[in-house]
Amino acid sequence: MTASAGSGTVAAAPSPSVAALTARFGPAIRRHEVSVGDTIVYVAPDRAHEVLAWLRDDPGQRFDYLTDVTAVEYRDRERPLEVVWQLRALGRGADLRVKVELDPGRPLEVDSVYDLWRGADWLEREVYDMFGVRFRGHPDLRRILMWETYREGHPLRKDFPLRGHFSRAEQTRQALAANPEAHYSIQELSIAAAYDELPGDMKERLSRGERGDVA
Amino acid sequence: MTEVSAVSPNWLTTRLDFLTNWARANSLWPMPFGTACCAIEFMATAASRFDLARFGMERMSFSPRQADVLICAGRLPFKLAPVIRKIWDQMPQPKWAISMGACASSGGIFDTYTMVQGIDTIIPVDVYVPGCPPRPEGLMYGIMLLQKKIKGESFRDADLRQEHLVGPDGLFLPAERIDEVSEPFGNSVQQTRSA
Amino acid sequence: MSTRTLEVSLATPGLDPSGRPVAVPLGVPLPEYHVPQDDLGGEHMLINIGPQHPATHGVLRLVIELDGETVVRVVPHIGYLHSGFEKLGEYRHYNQIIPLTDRTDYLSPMANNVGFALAAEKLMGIEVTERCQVLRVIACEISRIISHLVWLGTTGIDLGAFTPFLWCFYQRERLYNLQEAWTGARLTTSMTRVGGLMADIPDGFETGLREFCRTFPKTLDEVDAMFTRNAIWCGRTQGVGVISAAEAVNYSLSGPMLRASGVDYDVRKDRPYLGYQSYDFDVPIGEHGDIYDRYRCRLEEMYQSVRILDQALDRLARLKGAPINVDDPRTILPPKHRAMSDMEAMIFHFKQVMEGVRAPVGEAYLGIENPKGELGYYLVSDGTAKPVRWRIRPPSFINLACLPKLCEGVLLSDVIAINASVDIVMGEIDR
Amino acid sequence: MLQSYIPVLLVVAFVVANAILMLGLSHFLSSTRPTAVKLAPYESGMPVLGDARERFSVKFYLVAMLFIIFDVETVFMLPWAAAFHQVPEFRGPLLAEMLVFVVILGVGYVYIWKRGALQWD
Repeated sequence: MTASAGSGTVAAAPSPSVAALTARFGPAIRRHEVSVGDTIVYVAPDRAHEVLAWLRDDPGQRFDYLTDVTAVEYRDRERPLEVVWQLRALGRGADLRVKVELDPGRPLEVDSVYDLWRGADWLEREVYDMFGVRFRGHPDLRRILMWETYREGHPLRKDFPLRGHFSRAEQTRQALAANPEAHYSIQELSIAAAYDELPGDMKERLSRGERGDVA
Repeated sequence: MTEVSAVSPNWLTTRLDFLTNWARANSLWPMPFGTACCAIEFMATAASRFDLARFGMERMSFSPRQADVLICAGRLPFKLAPVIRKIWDQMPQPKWAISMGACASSGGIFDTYTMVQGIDTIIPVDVYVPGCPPRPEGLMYGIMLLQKKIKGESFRDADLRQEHLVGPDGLFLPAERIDEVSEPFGNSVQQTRSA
Repeated sequence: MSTRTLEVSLATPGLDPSGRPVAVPLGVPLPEYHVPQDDLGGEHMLINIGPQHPATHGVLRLVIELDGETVVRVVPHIGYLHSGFEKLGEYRHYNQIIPLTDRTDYLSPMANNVGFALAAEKLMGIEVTERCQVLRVIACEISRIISHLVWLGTTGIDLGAFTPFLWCFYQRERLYNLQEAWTGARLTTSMTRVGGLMADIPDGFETGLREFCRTFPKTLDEVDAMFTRNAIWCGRTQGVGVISAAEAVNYSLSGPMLRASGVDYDVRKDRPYLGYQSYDFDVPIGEHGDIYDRYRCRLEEMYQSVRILDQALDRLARLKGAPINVDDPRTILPPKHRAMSDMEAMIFHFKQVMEGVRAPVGEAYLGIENPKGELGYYLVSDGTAKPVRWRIRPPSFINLACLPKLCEGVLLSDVIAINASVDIVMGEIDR
Repeated sequence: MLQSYIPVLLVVAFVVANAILMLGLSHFLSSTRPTAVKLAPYESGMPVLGDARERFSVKFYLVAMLFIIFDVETVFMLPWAAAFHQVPEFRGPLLAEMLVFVVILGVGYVYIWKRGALQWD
């Protein structure tokens, strides 16, 4: 029972940036579409960083505001997982959504845009925490919403059940037993430490390098 | 020195019970463990219109050392479970716990991978206040229930003021009890089909 | 004194050969000017302004590296209220997600409901009636005043002024009465539906709101008189936690945080929704980007919200009795008398309750001007009644990300003031 | 002669009884249950790293000492000011005496000012 008035891709004109992009990058721009008035550009994963840097610095585009970084995984398996950058040009008041399709075969990796926009720091850490997409070049990629030694995997993936893999008792035990370094990053451990004040058991766990698999 | 509770009930101990219970009930210093929406409703309860000062509770103690009652106002994710467990252990006896709101009492609408399905699987709870969020009057009714409970306590029952720590298996309740309590119930059972 | 290097990436547990954890970089490079002198300097101290703390406005945890009294670095830890909203959204119909939205930013619930309804209507291409638009504008502005009042009260307490907390919360109770009369709940309103509203406003609502708009500015003037030229307030807030306009844009800040640094960007003006372009109000813009300007912006926004409410109430009087829901039974539940009388409306009523509203294949992003900043909803649909992806663009999450930058080299007490000025709400940050 | 001391003794007796009663009752009635977690330091619910006795910069100690010196100076002024009114005939010498006291401490103040002890960072 589809809502009568709506029809998915309204045939609105794509934004002028699409023409400029295809002129500038040609094959790197896979395809573009317009959904409900928003222009979406699909870009090749390995050249995504280059396209985004151009979109930000080119005087004609000036997409200086990164609204959002997120990822989308579809219910049917053959559609790949997509990483989405929502850009906005404050001066021109134009929006653009750049998407990258990560092929499921290779490990999910894409270049980080932390050097272009500082705001992407936590957004990318959340996408890593929720989807498992690693961002090359991100200075401090670790889990942000779950605790660092969370072993159940990446919650927003479609194969991750709503209530989690383990039983509630196991989840409670893991939460209560999370040893102290699960709450501190390596950075803070090195500060507190002068390394001798750390409690004994944590020190030998750290020296065995067994910090709990961060995967 | 024998514990007072070992003494058989006579006129002296009942008067003593009455005195200490009256003092404890009317000067409960809350430890507002406010996490989510219920914390805002808890602030509204403490503010000028639904005044908590009438119960002698306006002195919020944010450190567990002077707290009497831990009010868990809001949902409790697993990442916060060790925090509430440590704060509860660090509160001196006599101490009580109020679980304010549906999310604290039973996980509420969040039957998800990250939510503790009721804080009674982590700490012992004295009074559950239903509601999402409970109206300030609802919370005050819970507090009055707790006061009635405190007034009924006595020195004689020795196991009242015992510390129930996390067991050797790392759980506060036995594992099957936690699973049984955290089972989805009612409408939540059908609502987990993704498409 | 371990030195900080920038090359080591953290993917593997960073241990150098002697078994000591190698200090790895953080988002914020260590400020050069702070060279610890070895003669008088003591060790750096690590303290936790942890999840359970009165000054963190919820369960935020700040790990602070202190050198005596000055802060070397602040590391915020969040996730202590992560409730899996976005995962839960993928198992719910569109109208069932609306109760979830008002539990994310529980300080301005009605604004969240309106934002999600607009995003879903953009996805489905639905245009709501004019009276519904005016009512939604009223809902957004009431939420803005409520959220700013809570912020003003708690920031006052953080900096030591308790009375404004009681003034603000008293005014907020008056707004809560109106909100409860309209939606039935003080906090968890869930008032909008895809294509309209849950209920029209009750009878005494307009007079109550007019009365509020008439008397509320007097309380604001008292708070203004108490804070704006107060030596302690100015001393604690001016020049503290400064962020320049270019950095604010680069950190993707939004809302009063962005406008306090002088960037003239307000979603109501630049991407008007709900007919905001036809309302006459102006947007306060700061210059220095410090805590004082954020306070002035939010205070001025409350005056402007009252202006908008007055104009909206005038329009409401003109639209007496107009319908609030779009009259398409496939999208929104038909009114009770029609559902009971004719067969088709009953079938639609049944199908909607059982299967929910089916959205066309596609995706839509729409941002609204929430009190905290630009709250965006990104909905991806594959034609079924449950979204494939429901992404919330959280303004407080992104505003908080620049806290380490704001707190370099300030005193410990300023960290509390800066954290209060960012106006965070943990339900939206941790989702 | 003893009569005039009765009120003082009564007060002392009341104070001692009160203290014993309160401390005794609370000790006798309280249910102390010390556990390892309860005795651990409280750090907003987080596991504690390192201990609180860090090496601090010496300037904190310096400021504390200076404060004590000038605080004691004002403490000495209080009995002087009280006695000042009761013996009007000695006003002259009393003022001169306090002047000497203040000048001596003034010299000390100027010395630490020039030495830069008041410079914070």
